[in-house]
Amino acid sequence: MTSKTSSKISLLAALAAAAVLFGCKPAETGTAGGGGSGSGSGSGETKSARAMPTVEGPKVEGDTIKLGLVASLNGASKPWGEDCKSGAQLAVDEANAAGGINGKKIELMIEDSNSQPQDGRVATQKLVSEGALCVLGEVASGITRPMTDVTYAAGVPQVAIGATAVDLTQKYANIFRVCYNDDFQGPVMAKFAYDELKLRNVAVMTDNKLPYSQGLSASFKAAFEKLGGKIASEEFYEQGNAQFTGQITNLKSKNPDGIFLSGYFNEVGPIAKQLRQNSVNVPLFGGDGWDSTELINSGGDAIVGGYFCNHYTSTEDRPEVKDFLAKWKAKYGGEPGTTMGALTFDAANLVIQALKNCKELTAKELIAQIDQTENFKGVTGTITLKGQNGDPLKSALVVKVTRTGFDFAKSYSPEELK
Amino acid sequence: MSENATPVLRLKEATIKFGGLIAVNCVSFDLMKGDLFGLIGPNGAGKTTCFNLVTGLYPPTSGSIEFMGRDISGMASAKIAKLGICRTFQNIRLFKALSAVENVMVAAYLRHRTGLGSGLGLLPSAIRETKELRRQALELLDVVGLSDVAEERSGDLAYGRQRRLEIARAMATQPELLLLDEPAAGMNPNEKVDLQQTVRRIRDDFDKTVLLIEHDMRFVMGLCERIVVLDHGEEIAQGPPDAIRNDPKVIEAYLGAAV
Amino acid sequence: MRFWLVRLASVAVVLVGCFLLQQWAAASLTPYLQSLVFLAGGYVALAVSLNLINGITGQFSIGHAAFYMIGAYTTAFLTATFFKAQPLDSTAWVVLMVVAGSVVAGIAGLVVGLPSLRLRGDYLAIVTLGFGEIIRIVVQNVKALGGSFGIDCRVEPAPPSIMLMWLLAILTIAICRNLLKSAHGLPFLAVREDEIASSAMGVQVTKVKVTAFVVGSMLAGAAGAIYAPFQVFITPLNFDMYQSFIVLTMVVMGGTGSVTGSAIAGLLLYLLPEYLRLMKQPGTSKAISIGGPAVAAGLVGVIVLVWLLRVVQAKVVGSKWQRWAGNLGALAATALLVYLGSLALHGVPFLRSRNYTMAELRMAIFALVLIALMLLRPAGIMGHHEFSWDGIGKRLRRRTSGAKA
Amino acid sequence: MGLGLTLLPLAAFDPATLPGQLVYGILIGSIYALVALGYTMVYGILKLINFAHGEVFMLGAYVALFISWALGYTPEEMQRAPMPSSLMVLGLMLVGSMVVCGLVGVLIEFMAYRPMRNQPRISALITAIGVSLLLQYGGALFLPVSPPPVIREEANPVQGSLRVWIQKPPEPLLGQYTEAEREFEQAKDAHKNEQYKIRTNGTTEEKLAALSDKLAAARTRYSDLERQIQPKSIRLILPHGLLVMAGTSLVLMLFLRWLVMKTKIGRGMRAVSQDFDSAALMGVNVNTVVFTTFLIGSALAGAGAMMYALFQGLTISTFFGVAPGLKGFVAAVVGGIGNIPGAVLGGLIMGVAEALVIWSGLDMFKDAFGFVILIIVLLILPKGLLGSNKVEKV
Repeated sequence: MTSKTSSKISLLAALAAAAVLFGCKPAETGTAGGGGSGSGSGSGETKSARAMPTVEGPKVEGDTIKLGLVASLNGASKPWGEDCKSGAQLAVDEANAAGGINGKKIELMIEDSNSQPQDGRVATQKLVSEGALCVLGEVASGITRPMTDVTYAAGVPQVAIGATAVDLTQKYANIFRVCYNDDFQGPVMAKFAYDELKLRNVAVMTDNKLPYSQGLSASFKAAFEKLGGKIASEEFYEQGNAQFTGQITNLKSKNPDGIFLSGYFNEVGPIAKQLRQNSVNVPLFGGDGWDSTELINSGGDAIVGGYFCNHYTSTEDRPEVKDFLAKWKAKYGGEPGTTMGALTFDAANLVIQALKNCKELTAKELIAQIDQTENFKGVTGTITLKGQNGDPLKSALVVKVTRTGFDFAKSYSPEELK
Repeated sequence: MSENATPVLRLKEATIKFGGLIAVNCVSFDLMKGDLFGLIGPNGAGKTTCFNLVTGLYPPTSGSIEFMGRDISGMASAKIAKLGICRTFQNIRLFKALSAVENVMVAAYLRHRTGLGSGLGLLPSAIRETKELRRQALELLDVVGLSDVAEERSGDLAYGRQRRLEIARAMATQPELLLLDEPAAGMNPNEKVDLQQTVRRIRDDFDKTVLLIEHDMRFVMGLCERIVVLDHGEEIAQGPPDAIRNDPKVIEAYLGAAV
Repeated sequence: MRFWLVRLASVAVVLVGCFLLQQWAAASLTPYLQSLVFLAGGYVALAVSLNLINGITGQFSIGHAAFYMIGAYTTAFLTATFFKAQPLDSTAWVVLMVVAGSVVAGIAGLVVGLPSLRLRGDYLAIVTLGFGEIIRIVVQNVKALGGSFGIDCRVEPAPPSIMLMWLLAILTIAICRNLLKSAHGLPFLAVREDEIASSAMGVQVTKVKVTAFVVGSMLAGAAGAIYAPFQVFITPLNFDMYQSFIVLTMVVMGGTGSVTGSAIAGLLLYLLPEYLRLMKQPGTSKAISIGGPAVAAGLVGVIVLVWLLRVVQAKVVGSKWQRWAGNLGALAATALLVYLGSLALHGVPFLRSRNYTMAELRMAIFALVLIALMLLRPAGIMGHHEFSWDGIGKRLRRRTSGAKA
Repeated sequence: MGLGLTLLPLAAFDPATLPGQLVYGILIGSIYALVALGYTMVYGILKLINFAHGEVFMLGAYVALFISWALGYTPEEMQRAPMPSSLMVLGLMLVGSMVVCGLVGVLIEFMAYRPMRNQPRISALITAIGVSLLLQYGGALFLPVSPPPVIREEANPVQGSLRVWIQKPPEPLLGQYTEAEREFEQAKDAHKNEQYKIRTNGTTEEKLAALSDKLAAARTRYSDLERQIQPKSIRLILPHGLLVMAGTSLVLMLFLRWLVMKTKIGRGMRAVSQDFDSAALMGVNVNTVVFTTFLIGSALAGAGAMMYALFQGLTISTFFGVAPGLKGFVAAVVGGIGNIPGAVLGGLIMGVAEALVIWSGLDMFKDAFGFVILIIVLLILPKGLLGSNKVEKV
């Protein structure tokens, strides 16, 4: 036994050594596996390669259509998970009150991902095995990615809510999302910073624990440098950190004329505040992770005047927005804490609309119908999925943070970025 | 020099300091094969520290310790045990959760012939060896009169039995030299008599050399053939029991320096 | 000769059993239940392998997820780099990965085990915990391993992961059991009990400790190697501190040192939160939802119940029936208290407005069960005991003879 | 490089920022020290790693939040009509957090740890993990988490920063800069005062808008000068909040030292930490000592949490205590767990080390580096820096 293993060990050691050598030599280009999430250029060639599920998915039997939602009802991402739950419930209740789909009621099944990839995957499997015709979720790319393999294997469409990592939708034809991806959001903010804010020397702060933040920072940096700007420095922190003065001192010495904060609002607020304490008064801007009115509470004076890329703002005049906010207020009171409420609402409604268009209620047909979505008037903008390989064609708003909320600053349509 | 003349254990001016405190200061004595040797002294005299030096728990600050003519000062405990010195502890240190027989079997670990692989795979060789070790352990338990509680959890045994078990465990390493640290502590007079016989039997039947620490003068005087007396880390007397009993220095050490 | 026949037969039974489990699961279980079966096996393997370090050898390691992670990432990296060329059949590839993962994890175990020569107890614990965090942060920053986004480690066609994981779980159990059955296990136990006495008995304490670390981490690494292709995609989040704590909890809850205990606790603690997911309103497929007042009252109720049961344990001496009556009384009293309490709490508008589904409650229930079990059975489910047919026989005999008397 | 690590990032080794980093390290270290004290005290007495300590810290932040809300600093109210803060508000939040956390700590000890006192330590540890999970997950059921709340900065009376020049910039520039800064501060105050007037209906939207424009202009001018001055000078910028935080921590630590060294209960604590059973036999009321230990340790965490949440402007969730808890724990071990000065030293070392890691540009490894220090320290001194390396008696 021992001699056998030892020979195996030596063989393996050689193999492992070779692996390390090969894997590391091509410096930045050939990242293995699902690595380069924010590598803006790669998306064009892979887009056509979306694989249709080979499995014949479920179909509706009986009087209920089962719609699954995976959300973080426990753990660190609970704030988003709660909004997802509320948003989806709102859409489903509304559809059912209006008579459902051809007399069939929609049953919303909500599963907990516990803010963990493993639990998210298991939750998806449970939904799929219980006959969910479609799965909504998740908010975080890190949790969404493992879910896509499950839905693909089951032949069930999946509509991701807030997951912006570029390559999520590239592999399978049953994966869609209602948010734009990092390859869109990053350039939007780069363009806004370069053209509108006239920034040329920008510092970046990245939350290294979040795939979202890593991806967004990468795509922003690439786009900003392409426009001719310079990245003064990049500083890192981790979700849950409280103290950013060290990073701030570093980037202050580089004299940036603006700072791109790609993390979630939980950390962005404190960072803004600490930036001001250190007399850094340059414009701050970031991605949709900023979206929560709590940002104004935590950032205070410091964040007022900042800009970020968002899906909608509650002060918009569009009827969809007003309608949504009224319904939300009637059902839950107040406003949704994060954008995820509206995005989930849109995702659910998008699926419901697709269901209405379905000739027969099968997963396969539903995938086709979701893929045909055109000019869907959602709260977070007009969404077109047709011919987009899963990523929505929708415009992005840049909004300005004020004392009382977020004000519209500029809108970017996808064409403007090409 | 003939082999008989090589002492089993030789302390040459062994000294150990802990910070400023000299716990054992220039202690020297020789143990010859088959000796039944006593190490006595008032509390804090450095007796247990001597044991710790010999068994490699602490390296000596200066001086040397030789076992069978080989310098063992500063050697690791396990290695010293392998060479053939084994001990018991003043405050009993049994493997409490293990049964009595398992305690003894642990000590026989030194004599394992099969590799760990055979144990992990539970190969016949390991099973055979385990059986053999168990048989030997039971024999040893019989010597110290514990065969009736062989399967009991050692931590649950009565105090006196725990002390005996420690001796059996030490014996199981098949040592040349056995160090007993207050083996009779906490025993009643009957048990002590039994213990004296057991120790003598160990020396005679199993052909061991024994060095023991004891507080009970009667026990030591009745058992040991030669005695070393320590006080404040220093050796103050050495010799047969009768000489020790009448040594004024020893009397002073025991009665206090109030003279 | 007979020995080898029995041994061959038992190995064959295990192989065939796991093979059948795989076939049955693939044929008649949903992917969800397949996942449960697979992960339950994984947690058994992890818990028992940690038990070797923690329970049997007494080395307080609380960073087991690190070795699991190393095994998984070794596999993921090699798979992502080399498997595209399909060099091997997928089963053979995973088996090869198991070897690779366990070797790398074993080396890591050696690296962590070496400090254990100098450190004891809580100090060792914090070092192992720190090691886990360091590994996670390093992986998060290595682009070749996918950073925080994760890495795709698909092996196609899908390998028989359930079979492999359960084989590993059984192998882990067998290794620990064999160790405890042969004299070779005694030094490990002795080191746990008393290091100084062990070394005085000639046990090479360092060697024993490092062996335990290396073997335990190799097994965890092997589990990781099987886990990665099954998950298809892994991220550093899969292996955070929470995982280490859960596995440690399994070991302690099972009874430190008890192999069967770890295995049972591994199954129990993994499946409990999943079982809570499955709970439905009776007769329907609707999720159970509980009002805020009942949840609050229930929370307090469990704590009260634990205290009452402890009082029964400590104070009520008497026949078995009297004790059971006491336990039932405590249960009834608590039930009443919860009922009345939830009625009373209806007066609190904040609580009245809240409603929780099982999906939201499951982690809180899990934590509560954990505390309750520890308070009621501090030595774990099995204590230091092992399951054995002899033991069962003895208990039954005792019971019958007791009845006679 | 091959692994994609940028080992020499842009910000590396700028001597001008070093003094600032060191001072921040010490200031932040004081909070780690405060948390570490809780771990170390409980460990010293019960030999238990109180994993729930981080969650007590978390509750402290929530208590401060609720107090601020009760005093009227709710987001809605502040948006409608902000009001100024006072040191009294700060004091109320501090005392409130300390009291509630102290009581929670004592309750946890009574319910969960006391029954485990005679049980294996690892079982007690698992119970502590259970309590920690219960507070994290169970707390999320009842406490506000979505969206994660934050204590409004209006409740914070100590705003702004202290500035110490190490190398002054050229005179004309400095003059301009000081002028711009004063204008900015004045504009800020004017704007704020006008906002406060909303409460008393003494202002109009137009007036506020005008002031707001003025403020924006002042801010632009100031930040332009700030950027001009940056490369020509070296200075320390010390946020007042951090100074208050470090100062309060210091006072609390001195109080603790007095308590442990000079009072009867302190003597009891020292005795129990030496030998639990003997102290009990010698007539020390062990339960009182344990009670006091949990009370004080948890109250210190409460104080730390309140200041941490307020001065850093952090959003609060039930996982708020995980990161500082872990840091405090590591600090306690580095200093020698069970040793009170050790915890303080450990906290400071952790703070400074973190600052240095960031300074060297390896901030992505910041959280790992604390553990690296820990491992190095333990390998050299197995009982931590100030831990007693006493030999086990045989």
